[in-house]
Amino acid sequence: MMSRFFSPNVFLGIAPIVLVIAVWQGLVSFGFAPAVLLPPPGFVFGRLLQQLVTFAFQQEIAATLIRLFAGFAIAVVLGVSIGIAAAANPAINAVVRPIVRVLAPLPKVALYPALLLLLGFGHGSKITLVAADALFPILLSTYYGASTVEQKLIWSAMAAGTPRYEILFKVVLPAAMPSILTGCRIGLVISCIVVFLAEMITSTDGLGHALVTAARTFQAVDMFVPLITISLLGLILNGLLGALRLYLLRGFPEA
Amino acid sequence: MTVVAARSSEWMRPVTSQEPASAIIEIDRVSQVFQTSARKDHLALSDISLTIEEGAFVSILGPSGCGKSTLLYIVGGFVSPTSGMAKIKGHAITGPGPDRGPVFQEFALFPWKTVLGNVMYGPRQQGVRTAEAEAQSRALIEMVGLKGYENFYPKELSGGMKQRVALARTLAYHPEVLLMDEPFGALDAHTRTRLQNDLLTIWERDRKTVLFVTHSVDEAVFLSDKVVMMSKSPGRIRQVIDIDLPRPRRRNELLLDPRYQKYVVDIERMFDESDEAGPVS
Amino acid sequence: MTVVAARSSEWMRPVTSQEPASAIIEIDRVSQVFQTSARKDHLALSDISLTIEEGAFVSILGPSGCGKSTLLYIVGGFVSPTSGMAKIKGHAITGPGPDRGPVFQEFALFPWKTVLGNVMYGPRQQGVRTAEAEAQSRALIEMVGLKGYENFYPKELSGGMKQRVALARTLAYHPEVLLMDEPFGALDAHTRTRLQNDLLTIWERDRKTVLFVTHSVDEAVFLSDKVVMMSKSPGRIRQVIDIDLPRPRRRNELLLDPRYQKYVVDIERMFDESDEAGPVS
Amino acid sequence: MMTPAALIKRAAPVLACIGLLAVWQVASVALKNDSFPTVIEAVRAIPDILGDKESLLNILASLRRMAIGFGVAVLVSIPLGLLMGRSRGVAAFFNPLLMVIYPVPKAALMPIIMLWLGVGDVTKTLVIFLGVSLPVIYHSFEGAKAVEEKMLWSGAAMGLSPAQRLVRIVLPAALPEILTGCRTGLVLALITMITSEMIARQSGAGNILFNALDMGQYDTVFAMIIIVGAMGIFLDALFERARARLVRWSEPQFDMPLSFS
Amino acid sequence: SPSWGQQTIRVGWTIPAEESKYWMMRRPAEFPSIGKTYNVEWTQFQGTAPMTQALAAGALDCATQAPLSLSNGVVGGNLKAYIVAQHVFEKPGGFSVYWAVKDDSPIKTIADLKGKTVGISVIGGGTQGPFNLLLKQNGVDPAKDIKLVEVGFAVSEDALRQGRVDAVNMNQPFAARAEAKGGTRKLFSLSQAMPNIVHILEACRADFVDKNPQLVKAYVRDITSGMKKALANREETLKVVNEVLKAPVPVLETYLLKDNDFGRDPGAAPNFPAIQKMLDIYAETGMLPKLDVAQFKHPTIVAPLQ
Ligand SMILES: Nc1ncnc2c1ncn2[C@@H]1O[C@H](COP(=O)(O)OP(=O)(O)OP(=O)(O)O)[C@@H](O)[C@H]1O
Ligand SMILES: Nc1ncnc2c1ncn2[C@@H]1O[C@H](COP(=O)(O)OP(=O)(O)OP(=O)(O)O)[C@@H](O)[C@H]1O
Ligand SMILES: [Mg+2]
Ligand SMILES: [Mg+2]
Repeated sequence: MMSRFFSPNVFLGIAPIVLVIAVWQGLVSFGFAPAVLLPPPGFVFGRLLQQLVTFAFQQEIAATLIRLFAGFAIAVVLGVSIGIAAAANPAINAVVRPIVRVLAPLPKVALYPALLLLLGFGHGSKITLVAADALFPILLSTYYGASTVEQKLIWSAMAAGTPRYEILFKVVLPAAMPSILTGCRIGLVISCIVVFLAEMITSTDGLGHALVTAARTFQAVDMFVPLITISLLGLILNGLLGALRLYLLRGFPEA
Repeated sequence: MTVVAARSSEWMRPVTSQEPASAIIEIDRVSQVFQTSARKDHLALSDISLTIEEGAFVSILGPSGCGKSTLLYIVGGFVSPTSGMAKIKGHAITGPGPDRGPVFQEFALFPWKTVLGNVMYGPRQQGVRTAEAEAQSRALIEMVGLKGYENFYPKELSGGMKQRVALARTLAYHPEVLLMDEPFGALDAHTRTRLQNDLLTIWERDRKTVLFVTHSVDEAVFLSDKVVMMSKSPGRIRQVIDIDLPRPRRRNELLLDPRYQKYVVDIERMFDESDEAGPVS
Repeated sequence: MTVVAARSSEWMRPVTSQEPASAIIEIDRVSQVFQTSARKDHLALSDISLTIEEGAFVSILGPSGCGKSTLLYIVGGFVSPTSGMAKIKGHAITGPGPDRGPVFQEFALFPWKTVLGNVMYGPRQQGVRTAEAEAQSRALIEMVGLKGYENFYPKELSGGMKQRVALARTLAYHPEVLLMDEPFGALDAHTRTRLQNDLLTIWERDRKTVLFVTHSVDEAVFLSDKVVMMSKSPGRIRQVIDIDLPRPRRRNELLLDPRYQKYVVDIERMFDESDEAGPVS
Repeated sequence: MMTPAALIKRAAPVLACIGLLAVWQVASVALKNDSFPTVIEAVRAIPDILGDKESLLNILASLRRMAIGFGVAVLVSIPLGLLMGRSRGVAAFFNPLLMVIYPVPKAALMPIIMLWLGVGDVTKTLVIFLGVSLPVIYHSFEGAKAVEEKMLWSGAAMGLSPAQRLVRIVLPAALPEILTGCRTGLVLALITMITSEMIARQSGAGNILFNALDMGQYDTVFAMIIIVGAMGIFLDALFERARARLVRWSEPQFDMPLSFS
Repeated sequence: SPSWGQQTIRVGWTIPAEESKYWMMRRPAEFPSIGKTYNVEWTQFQGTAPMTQALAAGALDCATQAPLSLSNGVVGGNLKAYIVAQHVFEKPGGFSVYWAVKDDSPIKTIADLKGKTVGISVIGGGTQGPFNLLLKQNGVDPAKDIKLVEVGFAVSEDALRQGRVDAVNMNQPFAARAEAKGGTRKLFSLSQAMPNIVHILEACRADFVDKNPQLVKAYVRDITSGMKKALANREETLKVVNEVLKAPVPVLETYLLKDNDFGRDPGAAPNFPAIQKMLDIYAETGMLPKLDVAQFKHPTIVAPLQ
């Protein structure tokens, strides 16, 4: 396990991140960006470590994570179930397809003010916004994954006496899993972006809120701490999703 | 072409059942047209009529591409024919059911399940308790010669091994009718012989009805009560031959039986003749 | 086990080349270990050594799962062996090349190309002009009995038809060495015989080297100069048998040849013995 | 001539849209607040927008940025995704990097981006590019990983170089998956086209929308939403048509036998 | 692109109350030097804070600013800038940003806000200084005693009516609309903290001004004349604002340039003492360190310029 963790591939993955940080440092050092807009990375990471142990900052992270997970979870559940239902049933498909076509490309942020009034300034409105934005990538991937499931797998299960609705869970879902997980990965990244954006627009807590308050008063270091935090969160969550993928798809040729 | 009820299979019924065996599957003037991507109609099966009696072992022989698999799909209820209809036990076939177990030419194993998981799927689905299903499945896996591979995923198996898993998976849930599409095609002669014997044993014990697609004339004659010969595309039934050989059949004995040899030679000759007539197109 | 140069194949070389035939493929103590998903090591091939002479037709026979396909992959350069090494014309095999043309057990057709597109792919890649490649490909498609199916996509073909397309696709670009993995496995007896004859004709005309995996003892003896028998998993070479039958071989004559019959019976007996020894595991 | 089932299928999209509008109408009437106008109010504002030459130019400017952002993203992301899918090294190199970059909201980086790229078209097109490239890269990546190995082996044996294999085997084999990514990308292109104009605005569709939002002109906001939705339907339908043509070979041969109807 | 050419000024603007700039944008023909002495590249922003960042990043040359955002740029962002003109301020008797409650609300005085949820357009924004000051003066600790939520002006009326907040700040044109509907009442206004609050002004980067004094002079001259035109021709101004805001003329008619609107200096002259007073309030409420307004004064380039 440990040896796998320290495989050359991990170093290969760290290299570009180190490179980005080096470029960042270079931009600051050689005066391509004033420190008031782009503080040196050392400062930012130092401040991040400092902040991470404070209760206040942990609360900001917690608030963001709750919204992120709740919104993402809703998107996964809805996206996967609607996607599979639409692939399996022509009647549902005929209804879902045009609705998706209309709703998917809408800029959901524009509905955020309405959501605020409807659901309040707390978690509800932000979770809804996250779910609404993350839903469609997951739904579309699930739909395509499910509608291209090898027919003979379904036939085999039907012949073994699986009731039709169970086939959705026992065959279509696992067979479409590679595609679903790809959709989830995209949905997860979008969730990260949107939860942050929602908190930036209107909020009293969360990482996005921490960023805007810092940005308004030109506290560049404090502005970058939430940014680095969300990007590390993205990295960690994606790592977890990757591990889940490896586990779930262990039987598939590509895993 | 009229299809005669296969008298030859009567030997195996209990002495009491002297009345003509009842038909379990009836295929009535079935045709199948596929639309190709080029938007042309392609006639795969043309006017097929066939009756299969309960407990019969029927093989289908025919040139590659003549529609054997398609015919199996129709009986399985996976595909509905463009015209005509298929019945099981007097009822029209409208969909798949656990009474008909298919072994597909392409295996169609569940890639996310291990060998054991694949084989256990059917029994679990039928409500057999896990421990019992596992025991049964392990026995079947051993029967098909895959002991030790229970925890392998399909992608880690050779072609022949996958085929055997597919066979075990279907046998595991005891369908009344087996629909087997070249189930021994990827096996070496030795394994094939062993599995042929095992299949016959199961069949003789459980009185299953078997519809068996094969390319080996030899295999068809050895196993069947009745051999259905199909002609080249569009698939038509050329001839139905009753195989009147005693049961239980043992390979070594049969090989020396002149009647067996005559069946094989006759059927092979028929194939050759069909070729001389040139491809139908 | 030492492998003797196959004397039997000398008949087919030009009279001038009386010196011992040169080896085109040398497999030297090759082993292959797979890691399974359960993180266990699985020995698929164990210490295989084999020399194949230029222009020879060598068949590999062995029980399902013994590593025949794996051995072909190694010669093809698709996988590199865990230990040992394989050479072609004296050079280590480091990857695939157009000198070795594989026909895979799973066909591996390009699903986005039609039958014609699949067959033309190789020649076009070799720089043959389109018109010429198309003419050649159409001839090959006709040879494998698929005239009329040129514009079908692979998903619209039956199993046997796909297999024939795979065969045609590889033959189309004239590799020096053919690596064929049960290329006739999904074909009916009649088509199979026709294609065997066609393959022999091509082979006799072009002096290709052929490494041919098959499950049919009959087929192996009929086609080969040399039959390599492998034993059950982990795959080892049990025996290499020179087939000393005259060429050109015609099926009808050969079937009556007692030497041919003896080869078949001997090899089948060897298989049975291997089984009695019980599975190696 | 048409069977009832076929008729329903034909009518379903229209019915679904009408249903959607009906739900909206009922909800807006029930909620009765200014920031959620009724359908009728929103629809009434559409002619004002589309009748105004300046607004039309605004929308066209946005569409142009979207087309450029989408086009460049697809051209860059597909090769990158395919390379990542076929080479563990490339994947190991880019994966963490992308996962660090993507979750950062571009709006938050505006001050820095402005520093180098200004506030004009380049910045906005970059934001669209990033939005589109995310699904395209990852669908191409997973699509390329799932390409059956023996197909690549066949290609290699025919003498295809690794680069040729990528273009002539991996690309077509992964095309269905890639196009799924592109479709999601198209959706995100429309969304980012609007949101990229949220903070810094020059002519654009988002400009109209967010100005209306700032001014509390909610009928205009929702009229713009309807317009963007209509663009979505149109582009999506266009794309689906192209997709169907490109990947006809991959479509399932039989209808999925799971209809509950 | 003309953005780096000497003739071009990159200007940031926002909505809703910069009539002289709207005139310059929509009626450039009325300003002879636009397109001749200089060009303008207009970019609209959401609020003044992003424009401060853009100024600090050098992506803009001149922009609309609020005293607080500009000062933040100076303190945190090393920004050096001159205040060259003023757009709107609170004139006595005119409109003053106020906090509203529902008619039937039990909240009668500022002190009643204790324990309540209060909406403010931007937390840490320009109005919060005077707001905090008023709360403190009435014995309410702005940090502990109330729950502050960010509610943009556009949704404040709905948020109040729906009960999402107990009190919320109101600005034009939303205040006029809400008043017309009725059901809300004014609790207190910013004018209670200070009479002539400056809301938005025009600032230019100091290095840009120093390098292109003639250019900026021409620009400020046009802002001055733009303000004149806006005040002189209300009819046309309504049209101009309508084109920019897309708000219907009848709505604008209810308040724009009327008594219930903000004040506008006829020469667009910055009221530096008032700005200093605001900076003092910000310092007092802890939002900024103490600043001297003198640093924003250019000796010659400041409205009104003829
Ligand atoms: N989806 C399809 N579209 C068009 N034609 C099809 C389709 N599926 C099958 N066919 C055609 O139907 C015919 C019969 O196919 P089928 O698979 O039943 O043959 P088969 O007898 O099983 O052949 P084999 O022995 O090679 O497996 C073939 O000619 C094939 O090309
Ligand atoms: N990816 C893999 N992981 C683990 N084991 C594997 C893998 N691929 C093949 N094997 C094992 O290697 C052995 C040899 O497989 P191979 O495909 O070479 O057999 P084969 O001789 O071609 O069999 P068949 O005649 O059935 O095609 C089998 O036991 C199989 O389980
Ligand atoms: Mg078939
Ligand atoms: Mg094999």
